[in-house]
Amino acid sequence: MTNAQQVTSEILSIEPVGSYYHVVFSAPSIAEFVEPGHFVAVAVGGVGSAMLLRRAFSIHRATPGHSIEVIFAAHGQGTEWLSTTRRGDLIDIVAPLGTPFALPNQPIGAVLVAGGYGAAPMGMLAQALRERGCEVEVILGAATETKLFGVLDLARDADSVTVTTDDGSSGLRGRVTDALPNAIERINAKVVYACGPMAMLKAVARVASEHGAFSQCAVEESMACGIGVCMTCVLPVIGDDGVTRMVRSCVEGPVFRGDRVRWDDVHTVPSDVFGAPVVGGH
Amino acid sequence: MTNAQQVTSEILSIEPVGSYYHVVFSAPSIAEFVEPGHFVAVAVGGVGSAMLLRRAFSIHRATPGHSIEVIFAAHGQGTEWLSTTRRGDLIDIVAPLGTPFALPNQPIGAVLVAGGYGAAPMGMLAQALRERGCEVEVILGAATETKLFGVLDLARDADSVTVTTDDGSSGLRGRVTDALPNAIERINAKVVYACGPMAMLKAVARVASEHGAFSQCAVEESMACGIGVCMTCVLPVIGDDGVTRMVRSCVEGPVFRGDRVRWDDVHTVPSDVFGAPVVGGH
Amino acid sequence: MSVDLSTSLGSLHLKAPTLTASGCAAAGRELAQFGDVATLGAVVTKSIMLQPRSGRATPRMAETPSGMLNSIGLQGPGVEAFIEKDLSWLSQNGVTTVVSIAGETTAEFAELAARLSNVPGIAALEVNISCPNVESRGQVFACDPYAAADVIAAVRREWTSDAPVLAKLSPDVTDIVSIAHSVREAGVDGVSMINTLLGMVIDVDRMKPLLGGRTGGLSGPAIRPVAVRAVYQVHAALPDLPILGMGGIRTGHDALEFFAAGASAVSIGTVVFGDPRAPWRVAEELSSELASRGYSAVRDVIGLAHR
Amino acid sequence: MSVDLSTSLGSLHLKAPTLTASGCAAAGRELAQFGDVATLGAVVTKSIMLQPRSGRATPRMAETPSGMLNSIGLQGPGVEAFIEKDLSWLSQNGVTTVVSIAGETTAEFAELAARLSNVPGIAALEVNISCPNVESRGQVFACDPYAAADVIAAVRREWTSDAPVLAKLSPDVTDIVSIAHSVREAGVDGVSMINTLLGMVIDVDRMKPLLGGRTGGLSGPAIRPVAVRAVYQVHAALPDLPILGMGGIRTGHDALEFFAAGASAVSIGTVVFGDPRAPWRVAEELSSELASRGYSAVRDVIGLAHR
Ligand SMILES: Cc1cc2nc3c(=O)[nH]c(=O)nc-3n(C[C@H](O)[C@H](O)[C@H](O)COP(=O)(O)OP(=O)(O)OC[C@H]3O[C@@H](n4cnc5c(N)ncnc54)[C@H](O)[C@@H]3O)c2cc1C
Ligand SMILES: Cc1cc2nc3c(=O)[nH]c(=O)nc-3n(C[C@H](O)[C@H](O)[C@H](O)COP(=O)(O)OP(=O)(O)OC[C@H]3O[C@@H](n4cnc5c(N)ncnc54)[C@H](O)[C@@H]3O)c2cc1C
Ligand SMILES: Cc1cc2nc3c(=O)[nH]c(=O)nc-3n(C[C@H](O)[C@H](O)[C@H](O)COP(=O)(O)O)c2cc1C
Ligand SMILES: Cc1cc2nc3c(=O)[nH]c(=O)nc-3n(C[C@H](O)[C@H](O)[C@H](O)COP(=O)(O)O)c2cc1C
Ligand code: FES
Ligand code: FES
Repeated sequence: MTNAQQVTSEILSIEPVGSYYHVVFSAPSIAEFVEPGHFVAVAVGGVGSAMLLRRAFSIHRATPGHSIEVIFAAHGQGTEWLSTTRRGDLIDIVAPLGTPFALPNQPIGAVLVAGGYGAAPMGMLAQALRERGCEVEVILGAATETKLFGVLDLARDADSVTVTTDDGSSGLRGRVTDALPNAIERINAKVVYACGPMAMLKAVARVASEHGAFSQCAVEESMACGIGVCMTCVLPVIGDDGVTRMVRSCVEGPVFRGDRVRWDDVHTVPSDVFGAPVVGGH
Repeated sequence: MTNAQQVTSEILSIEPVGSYYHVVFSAPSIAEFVEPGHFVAVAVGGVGSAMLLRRAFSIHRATPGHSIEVIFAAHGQGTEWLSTTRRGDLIDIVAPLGTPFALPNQPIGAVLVAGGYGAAPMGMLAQALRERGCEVEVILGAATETKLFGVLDLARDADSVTVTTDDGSSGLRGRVTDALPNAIERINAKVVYACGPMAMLKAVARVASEHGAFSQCAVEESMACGIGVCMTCVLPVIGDDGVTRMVRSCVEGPVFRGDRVRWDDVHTVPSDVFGAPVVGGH
Repeated sequence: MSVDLSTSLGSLHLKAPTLTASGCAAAGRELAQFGDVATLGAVVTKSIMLQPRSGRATPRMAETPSGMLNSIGLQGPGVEAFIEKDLSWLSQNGVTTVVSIAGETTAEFAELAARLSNVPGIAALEVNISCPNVESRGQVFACDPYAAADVIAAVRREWTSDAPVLAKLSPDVTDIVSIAHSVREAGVDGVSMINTLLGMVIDVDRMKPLLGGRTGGLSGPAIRPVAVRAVYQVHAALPDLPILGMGGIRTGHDALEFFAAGASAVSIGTVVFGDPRAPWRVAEELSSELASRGYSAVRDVIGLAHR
Repeated sequence: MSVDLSTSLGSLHLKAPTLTASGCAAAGRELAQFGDVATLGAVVTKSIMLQPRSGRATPRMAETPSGMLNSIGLQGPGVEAFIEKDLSWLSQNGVTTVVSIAGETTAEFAELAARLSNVPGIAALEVNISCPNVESRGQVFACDPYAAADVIAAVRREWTSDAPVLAKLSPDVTDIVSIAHSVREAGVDGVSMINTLLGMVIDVDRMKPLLGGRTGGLSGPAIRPVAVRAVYQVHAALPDLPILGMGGIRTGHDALEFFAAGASAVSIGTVVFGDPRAPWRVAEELSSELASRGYSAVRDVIGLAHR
């Protein structure tokens, strides 16, 4: 576990990109420790805020000694507030958090699949994989063109980029998983990395398994603390011992092996989980 | 009662002045209705704020068809937040509120006494009095020089300005009431207008009475609604019928006749007040 | 899509789903500068007592995170002046009026009900039983199922009008369902919930409770989850009992939570202090929230979260 | 001026006035990246049960105005794994540790007390009686003076250590003073208060309670006035009973309110989620608040608002 740091950061820039915002946070002491898949927890609301909890965002880019960057969608109150901040504003951040993507030791083929702002960590990841000699295919999907992120940057960082949109406004009409089997076969990928909505992750994990590839999925569970102390962010994950446990996605995740997450049982407590209620008991 | 309006106002400027901030709010539909002593209630905290209640400020200046201005001290969380707003920000305001200073029908002598930001409404008041042919003396007091407000402007709007500070850093060392008897005598004032801390108002009301002058005091009570619906802002005031009632300072005030306020009983429920608890009862 | 926002509380038809909350809109007159109060579901007036009452010493309020404490102490002009000045204004202006009454003894409540029974222009009576019972060492009526039922039964006996009687419940109890049961047995037509939670702020400069009344009632969005839970519990136990829901409603989205939990109408209280147009705004927002989810009438969502 | 921040809870001396709150700091380890947990008054561990426990379905939290709801459902590894992994880490790192225990029956509480009695490194036991009693149709122990006293008496019988036993009280009661009386009679050395308030949020898109557990516990600054009132009431009634105060403490100023109301030490819970340095920061701020008012020791202000 990398030690997380809590720092007062200056917003170095904040700009809209498509349906999202791109923020650069000063983070000179943090950036060097960031690995692809880490996230940052951002305090929102400023003086006198009613919002107690931080918002989690994948780290998009980290410039050692200088800054970290995120891509976010203005969704509810906290992100709406964040979208009104300006260059020079000071914001409290905690990073790097979580368990990042596991990188292969061999120069294997890897497919990166992302939905919407799930593309945020993929640039760093593609770079890290290519540094290890991996061939990298990227599939980016979104509901519609304005919700695609990172197409141009990833075209530079990866060997090829395929785009899908639900409405066909850009790239192929359809889902990322429609393009996934081909991509896996093309480069004989041994691993699939995915970041996006739960339904997408589930489908990606299944397709990867079917094609004999491992998958590494970055999940997005609602988190109160982001640092492992509250137990709100759990999901059922099968351990090395075959036992399913309710596991914290902020510490043990957000990245999990796709074949270990019990996707169909997310948001439930499976009856065979470690510590499950006994009949007649709790 | 002037009808108050609730409008979304743009901050046209916000600047520090001494220990205070001077804000200009766009208020084209409101400004023409403002009289000296009216106040504005400002929503604070923005998106996702924990602060539900508005902050009340005396209206310093009103430019018909255009704007209203206030002078405020960054004191607690709400005013601190207000001090971080910038030109162009949109803020919800309600104004004009309250019962303004009563103006004389005759061209009599008037002394205006203010403590700290209590000077805010005095410029408008001095102008209104001079338009009616009154002679206007002003006494401005504060703890120290940086907490004085409006000395130069009032020197223009009034016939003479006397300054007192507790520490002698500007003008006479002492209290406004030290200078008050002289000022009353000098112009044979028939009325004293005052705005500032409760202790000052009480002393001013007493000195005015002693010198045969009426006083009009703008009080500052903690207010939840500012519009007369909640009953938090009351103080014991003697009515025309001689009966003391707990009266709302946001509607019946903030300006009261100094000889009608039971200054020593503020923050209590005097036993002879209308509806007072009966012994053995509530 | 136009959404039908009309609803009812027992026999009382309401043209709009949002009411004011007792003590948060005086007797409606001051709000008239911000909107037409006759278009609201109803104005619920500040709880009125038999006699004029000065209320508590100031400070009477403290702002708290997403809420506030108040200790007004039921300041008011007494029922006679109320009828003469406030009720007559409300009637003249065509305002649907729910009159809230408060007393310190069961007999006082009964006397108020008797006095108001034949007064025209009262659409419903809200019995604020969250006041201290002087005959029971100051225990709040609403905190004791027997005392609560006694008051309601006494009011019921004196109340000869057809307008429904609502009991206003306090959340400061171990089991709000048992209180609801109890007042229902005693004959209420519905319940209003929730009143404020007992709270305190200490002034650490004076090292004393800040409020003149020492403790005060906590209201505002801070308490909304408690209010929604209370409404949900009572609706689950007594699905036929009409509920006027309140506690921290700020937006149409919040109001929708209350309807889904089982409220038939909602009151907007504390939020009015920060936004005098809130009772109208919340109704408009509720309409959009419903429309965007494909509902055509607010009545269709009452209690929907219980399926 | 240097301020003496040491205090005590009964026989337990605390070098610092701020503790973590049960369930808001796991077993301390994760907070170690943000500060030295050995310098805190104590780490209060997540309530532990006899057996491993999976907790409730997600979503387990909802942010609410100035607060949050949680329905974790006491997920934990069970007491054996807790002793082996968590307590040992805490001991090795010199952390003052208050162990919180929870059970579904009086017997479970007793068994936990017996099991932990001879385990070294436990500075105090906090008995979380705000859990549903399966033998009493799920009524929360802390909501019934008899059930609460039974648990405490049972724990007391098994607890052979000198370390003090605290009962953690729920605010969801008509009269918290009577519960405090009752657990005091049963032999506690102090009380921790308050636990969360029962609340609910409705997901109006799915038209269902949002949380997997339907209801949840409301915590955070939203509930602070209720907590301060509870501490004040219990200290007024039982001035000698040590109180560990909590509920929405965010700043040193807030903490000072609790001390003035009668707390001997305070726990920081929900606010840690937004600010992992809060337990240390609040202690520093408390020191300045005291110094600026001319106090030289936090002990000097305990209960000062009662004069
Ligand atoms: C590990 C991780 C990485 C993420 N990366 C990104 C990213 O790169 N870009 C981006 O735009 N979003 C990302 N999200 C989602 C982002 O955290 C939520 O959109 C955001 O918290 C919503 O806050 P809000 O104030 O807009 O919504 P509100 O509805 O006001 O939030 C209320 C509470 O719910 C939580 N919450 C609401 N939606 C989500 C959600 N989808 N996931 C987790 N918590 C939620 C909030 O954190 C907050 O505590 C990520 C989430 C996680 C857990
Ligand atoms: C009629 C009137 C006119 C005023 N004119 C001015 C002015 O021209 N310039 C100026 O700087 N201040 C003025 N004040 C005082 C100003 O309203 C308070 O300083 C301000 O409300 C404090 O808010 P806060 O967020 O800084 O403090 P907080 O302590 O965070 O406020 C908490 C709550 O208490 C209320 N409150 C706190 N202090 C006061 C106070 N002194 N008076 C009334 N309510 C208070 C706040 O409104 C808020 O509801 C006036 C007050 C009144 C009633
Ligand atoms: C200043 C104030 C005064 C109140 N006075 C009364 C009252 O007289 N009678 C009553 O039944 N409730 C009274 N209440 C409670 C409200 O009607 C309402 O039940 C409570 O505040 C919760 O709703 P809210 O959060 O929307 O304010 C008062 C509340 C406030 C804030
Ligand atoms: C996520 C979460 C989990 C909690 N778990 C426990 C617990 O296991 N045992 C317990 O006694 N209290 C538990 N609490 C209650 C807190 O210890 C504390 O009493 C309450 O949250 C009020 O304090 P706060 O507002 O500072 O959080 C929990 C609170 C939260 C928010
Ligand atoms: S968010 Fe708190 S443990 Fe994961
Ligand atoms: S502030 Fe509400 S009545 Fe005056």
